[in-house]
Amino acid sequence: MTSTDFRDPAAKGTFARMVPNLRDLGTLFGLVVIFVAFTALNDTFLTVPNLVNILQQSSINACIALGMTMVIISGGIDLSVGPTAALSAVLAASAMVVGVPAPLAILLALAVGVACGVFNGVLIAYAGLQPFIVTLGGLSLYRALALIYTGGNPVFGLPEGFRDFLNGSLFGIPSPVVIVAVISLALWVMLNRSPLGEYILAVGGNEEAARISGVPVARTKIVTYALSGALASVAALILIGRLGAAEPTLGTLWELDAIAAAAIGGASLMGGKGSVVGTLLGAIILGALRNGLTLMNVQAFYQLLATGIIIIVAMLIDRATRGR
Amino acid sequence: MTSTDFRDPAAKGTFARMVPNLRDLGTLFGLVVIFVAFTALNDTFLTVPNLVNILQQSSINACIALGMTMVIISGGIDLSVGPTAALSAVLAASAMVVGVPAPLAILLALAVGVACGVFNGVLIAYAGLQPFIVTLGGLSLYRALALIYTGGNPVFGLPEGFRDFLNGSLFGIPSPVVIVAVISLALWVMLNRSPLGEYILAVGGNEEAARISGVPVARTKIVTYALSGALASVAALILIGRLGAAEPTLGTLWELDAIAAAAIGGASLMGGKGSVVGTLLGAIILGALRNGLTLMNVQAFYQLLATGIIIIVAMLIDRATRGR
Amino acid sequence: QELAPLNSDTEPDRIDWSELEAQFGPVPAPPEGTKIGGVSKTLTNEYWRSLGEGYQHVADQYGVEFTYQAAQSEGDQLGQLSIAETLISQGFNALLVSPQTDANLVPAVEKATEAGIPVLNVNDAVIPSAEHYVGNVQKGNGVNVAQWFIDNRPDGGKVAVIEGQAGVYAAGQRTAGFTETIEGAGNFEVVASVPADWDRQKAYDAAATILQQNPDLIGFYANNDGMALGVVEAVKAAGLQDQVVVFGTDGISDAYASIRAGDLTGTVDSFPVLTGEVAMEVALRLMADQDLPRVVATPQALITADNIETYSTDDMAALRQALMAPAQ
Amino acid sequence: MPDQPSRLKLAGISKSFPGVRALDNVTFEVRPGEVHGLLGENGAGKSTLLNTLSAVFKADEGHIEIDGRPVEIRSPLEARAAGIAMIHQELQHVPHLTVAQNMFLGRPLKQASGLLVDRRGQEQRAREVLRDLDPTIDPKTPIRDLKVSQQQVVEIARALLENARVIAMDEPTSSLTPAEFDRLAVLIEQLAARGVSIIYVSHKMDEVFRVCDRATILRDGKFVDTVNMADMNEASIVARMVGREIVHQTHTSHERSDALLEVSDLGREKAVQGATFTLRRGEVLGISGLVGSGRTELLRLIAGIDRPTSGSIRVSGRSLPLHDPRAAIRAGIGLVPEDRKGHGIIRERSVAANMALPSMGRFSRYGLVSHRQRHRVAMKVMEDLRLRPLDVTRPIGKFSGGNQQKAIIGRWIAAGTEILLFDEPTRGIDVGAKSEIYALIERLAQEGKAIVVVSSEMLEIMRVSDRVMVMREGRLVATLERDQISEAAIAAHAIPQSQRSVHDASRPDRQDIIQ
Ligand SMILES: Nc1ncnc2c1ncn2[C@@H]1O[C@H](COP(=O)(O)OP(=O)(O)OP(=O)(O)O)[C@@H](O)[C@H]1O
Ligand SMILES: Nc1ncnc2c1ncn2[C@@H]1O[C@H](COP(=O)(O)OP(=O)(O)OP(=O)(O)O)[C@@H](O)[C@H]1O
Ligand SMILES: O[C@@H]1[C@@H](O)[C@@H](O)CO[C@H]1O
Ligand SMILES: [Mg+2]
Ligand SMILES: [Mg+2]
Repeated sequence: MTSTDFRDPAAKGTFARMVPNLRDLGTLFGLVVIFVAFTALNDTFLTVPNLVNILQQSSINACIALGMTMVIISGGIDLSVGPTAALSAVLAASAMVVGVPAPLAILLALAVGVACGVFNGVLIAYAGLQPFIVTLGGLSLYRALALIYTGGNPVFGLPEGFRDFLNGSLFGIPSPVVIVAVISLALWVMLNRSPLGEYILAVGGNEEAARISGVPVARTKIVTYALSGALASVAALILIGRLGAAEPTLGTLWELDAIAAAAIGGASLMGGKGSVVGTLLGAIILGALRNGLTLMNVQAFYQLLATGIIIIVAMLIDRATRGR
Repeated sequence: MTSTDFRDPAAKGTFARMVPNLRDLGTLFGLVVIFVAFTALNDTFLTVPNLVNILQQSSINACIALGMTMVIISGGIDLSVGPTAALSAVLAASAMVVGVPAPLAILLALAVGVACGVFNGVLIAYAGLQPFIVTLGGLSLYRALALIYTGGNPVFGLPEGFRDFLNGSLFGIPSPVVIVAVISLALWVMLNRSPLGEYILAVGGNEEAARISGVPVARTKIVTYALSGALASVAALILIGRLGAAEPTLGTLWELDAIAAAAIGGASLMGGKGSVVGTLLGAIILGALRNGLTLMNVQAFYQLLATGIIIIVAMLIDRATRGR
Repeated sequence: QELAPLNSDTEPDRIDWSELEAQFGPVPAPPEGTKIGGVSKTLTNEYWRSLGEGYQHVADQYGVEFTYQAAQSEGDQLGQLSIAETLISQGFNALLVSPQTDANLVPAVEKATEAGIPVLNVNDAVIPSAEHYVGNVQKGNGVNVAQWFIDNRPDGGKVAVIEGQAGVYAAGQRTAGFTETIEGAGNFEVVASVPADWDRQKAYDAAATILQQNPDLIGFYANNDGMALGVVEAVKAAGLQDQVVVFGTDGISDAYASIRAGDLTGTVDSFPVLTGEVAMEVALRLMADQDLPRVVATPQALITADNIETYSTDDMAALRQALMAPAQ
Repeated sequence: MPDQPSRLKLAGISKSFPGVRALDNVTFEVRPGEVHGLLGENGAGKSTLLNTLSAVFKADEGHIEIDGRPVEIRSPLEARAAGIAMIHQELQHVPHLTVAQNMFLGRPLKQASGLLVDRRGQEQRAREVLRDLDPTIDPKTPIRDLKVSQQQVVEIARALLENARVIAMDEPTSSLTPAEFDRLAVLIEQLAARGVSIIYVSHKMDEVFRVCDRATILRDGKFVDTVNMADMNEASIVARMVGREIVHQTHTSHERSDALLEVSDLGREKAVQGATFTLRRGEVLGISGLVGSGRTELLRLIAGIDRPTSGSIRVSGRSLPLHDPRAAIRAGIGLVPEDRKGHGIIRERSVAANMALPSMGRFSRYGLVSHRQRHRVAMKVMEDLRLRPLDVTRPIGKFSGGNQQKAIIGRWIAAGTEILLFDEPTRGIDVGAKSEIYALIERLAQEGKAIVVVSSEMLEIMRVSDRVMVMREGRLVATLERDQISEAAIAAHAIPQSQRSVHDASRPDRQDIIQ
């Protein structure tokens, strides 16, 4: 039996860890299928500029979805990401417009995002309210604050320097993509290598066991919401950099797209499961889908139809690929 | 100890069952607080016609939320209720417009709702896909079908008889309220007195244990989605009766309102928990909220603000009332 | 060139659609193989489909290849941006966009401008940096309806507004136009002004509640027709159809039908098909390097049972005639 | 000896749950280097006492002293910091995380940077600790991929990681085989020799006599006695636990009649291969074997939970659809699963609801559930099994572990099931209840039911079985008739050739311990 297995278990482990996990391979396969299909159907799809385009278009959703993934893994959900983004966007933009230097305004945006997240997190972790309800409340609350603060008007006139930074590129890769890549890397390390990551996985996997083992359950939850809030702010900054304006209505429906990306990437809404790579692939699948359908000039209603069908089919393929 | 307790346990059980459970009392208290507040602030709020109005306006959400509650208790979620409603609405309405008798059209609507639900349910129960993703796919799919079928146009010209029936009233209580009351009663009996109800609670509580105990897990799940679909159709019928038109876009965001009502009423998105009475109270809380804010003519942005705050505060009160 | 932020309702550099031909001559024929793209808000509202029809009429007339894409719902801001960007990468000669918000399409517009592709902002959110805008005066929608009340209800009374989605430009302007004008008259009171998110069901509920509180209300103004048709049902359900008038905005076919049936009192038609035609013609003119004013104002008119037959026509030439008449 | 200072003292602890006084002014002392048993029937309050020690629950009254000094322990983490490690009765792990991650949960080993988890170091440490318990467990496998017994080994290993001064073990061996217990016993001796105090909770009297120096006995939440094990025998301990006499019976053979269950060539990949046997009415068939030999898997195949890759099953001559739990139940087959928490109970639901689940039809009238009927039946079963507290409406999750187990067995009794498959039926069940369950099995057999008992407790197998089948590496390798059954005979078949010498060497004669 096992006793005859003389391979060095440690070496085997390292190798195993280099291979992306099976679940992510399933998602990757789904993505490949979509790419192959669109490439066959349209000439423009598989060109470098279009691929860059897809990445760029997916970057905002990816950013939100990464934060959402952490929340989902810990067993929660964050419906308030869009309004959180809107609130930090308008506050940071107003600050820049009245002359606050961009780096400071960026910090302000992050602080606002974190504050929204902590507010959600405290109500969930300490008051024991359900995540769905708390962040649904947040969804209204933060949106209202953004609208009231701006009177409903967009904030225009962002400094050029700020916009240039976010619209620039590094070795031909658009800044937003680079930013999201760096964040992904950091989150990957956090989730897979840091104590916090283990705590998040543990809280979502078995809260009771985590508590008994001395995991700071409440603090862990709050951190995931804070992270989600902070990443919503980053997404907001990327967006207002691109748009040149901060609108109090920005971020509508972001939560659904983000949850979809995370779920396609294998996150389970029951908690305990989810991966950074999977979520990124999920976001790209959704981005590629929209891009491909538009390239093929599919009419809006049929785009909706195709989106529905492809999401389900992709999930079926994924399921079949990795077996039961 | 207990061995000296000679009371007839069955009798004791009956008594315990008459008292609404603690969780529902918490929700009720939240409702009372909201009622007291609005009554203090506005004269019209606590008048019989307005209360009837609130019930009437809550009836559609209540209907959807009741189906959602069953799905949630069984450990799932149904994001596709709005589009399911839209699809059955436009199909039934078109049928009536071309002369199909109303009762047949109603059956058609229900059949469509059940079909959508079964489609979701089969993918979840047999293909093993995540409920969130499947019904997110359904959300796009059914909406697309409704839009394509109608070309995006509302269907007008519903027979008067049909509308009169749904807009009528019984002893001064509007038909939709009566319909929802009857459905609630049936569902209460189903959940608390029937084998199916036991199965739903068991599947949501511990799926593996349920399977080993001989619960038909897959069938139970499918039934909850079918129920949710059917109730979406009922809501759709109520709505088109009221509006006199079936729009392919009807039901947008119904899923959020319904989940909110269920969650306010104590359903846990982790499954295994939820109650008919709680969900009804949750729907009325949301309805009363919207009604009260409109009566007070609160400006748009501040309505949003108040909604967010009140949802959270109601949950805090509820939590405090029933203790930890 | 540094353009001042656009306000489509007040921009002085403007021209009425009816004067285009007189001032700039007939529409110049585009070169062979011209491709034009359109990005709409959503196709789930007849208004935007009609606009597309208008685009298509003119495109067909001049042998232009036309592609019309839309986001999946009103409010899908990023989706619309992706669509616009993807379209631009396909090499169109001009782009007609109706943005979800004032800012959500800015990067696409910038990209197009960089590539030398003319971009027209067609209705209703206004991109401040837009070089060209075709559309009606949103505020005018509300003003028109207020004027009706002032003219037809000299005794004044209580009125209510059902608003569109909070924060949307068209909703804000229409409401402001109505409220400012009617309150200026002195004897009217706007007792309620609440949002119903362009949703018929919410409009019904809001109207029902408002009537609870104000059984003596004399009229509603709704920011679009879908909501107005919901309000009509609420008024009927309350049995107040003889006392309460209801106005909508847009002029979709269902609104016309309802006016004919005597349910809806009126709607401010902004003639989406015609608007689409005009916008496409403006695009062709711009491609021929005509130096047009920044804003081309398209028509709108209050439709009631009195004048409905004049405007109710599929014959665009006749409609143009009808609309030109008062303009001159 | 009496003057020896105590390492740990729980003084005057009381704790109530709604409707239950779980602990009533209990005082409990443990000396350094002592192995101290904590004994009592199911529901006596053992777990509750340990849970107040590790701050999972907050005691209503009382305080804790360590080395004579009062300490305040407010969280599980503080308990660990105070040198108290705990092995919980119910497995407490995060399924998707690896063995090593689970062992270090809450107190990860960090790299020099102090920021990241030292995975390698954790795995290294985990492997070191596991070496003495079960070297086949790879610290890098997700814990859900382990068998229940191995999961429990990990739970034990985790408590050994920290250099705790007190280790509280709440039924650490409930799903372990004797061989695994032996290894644990050796470890416990070593720890005690190093001055570590061990609190040992178990219902297995042989284990208690083997490892404990002293024991404290609880009954109905109250302190009964603290005794030196040397002065005691099983009967005197049990008398203090239950406050009444336990009648010890020996095996009685049953009238065997016609074949009820026929299994032929049943298999599932490697786990179970070519299982063929016949079970008669009135017969109790024991299945013995080492951990991982495929016994659980075999029962699951028969019960229709997993899909077989070969074979067929007949009940009363009629062929049974495979992989269909409901068909199996209709045919009269019921499974009492090994993993009570994961596969047995539905926590939030009442005992009555849990019991009625497989037989909803019997409790329904006009399509509706008759609560009255259900309560009456549940109450009868509860009384039958001495389930406590005697409240059918109480959520099953609020019962003590042993009582939950009884309720799960009760589920099939209530359903009138003909063929009962027991997988480790007395896991976590107290001595009194154990003999009740044996008597129950006997009675069921006499009533003409057919029974399969999988157990890792050799004595149990020998006590209840009319016939014993031995499994090894997925195969049924031997069938021993009543007169052939002996521990040596079973072991001879159960242990693979490759492991035989190792095993025998570490194996004391268990019969001696009992007498
Ligand atoms: N979380 C809880 N909520 C309510 N009652 C509880 C809870 N935990 C335990 N009890 C009750 O407290 C009493 C003592 O239970 P405990 O688990 O301490 O018993 P035990 O001695 O460990 O039994 P076993 O040998 O079966 O594990 C029982 O009556 C039980 O029902
Ligand atoms: N969760 C699992 N993951 C992987 N393999 C498993 C799992 N459960 C069982 N197996 C495989 O099936 C075989 C039989 O396991 P099974 O649990 O049936 O054994 P058992 O004799 O009942 O042991 P135990 O006492 O642990 O229950 C094991 O050797 C193992 O290879
Ligand atoms: O939805 C409305 C339409 O009805 C039209 O009026 C234009 O503005 C949109 O936002
Ligand atoms: Mg215990
Ligand atoms: Mg086993």
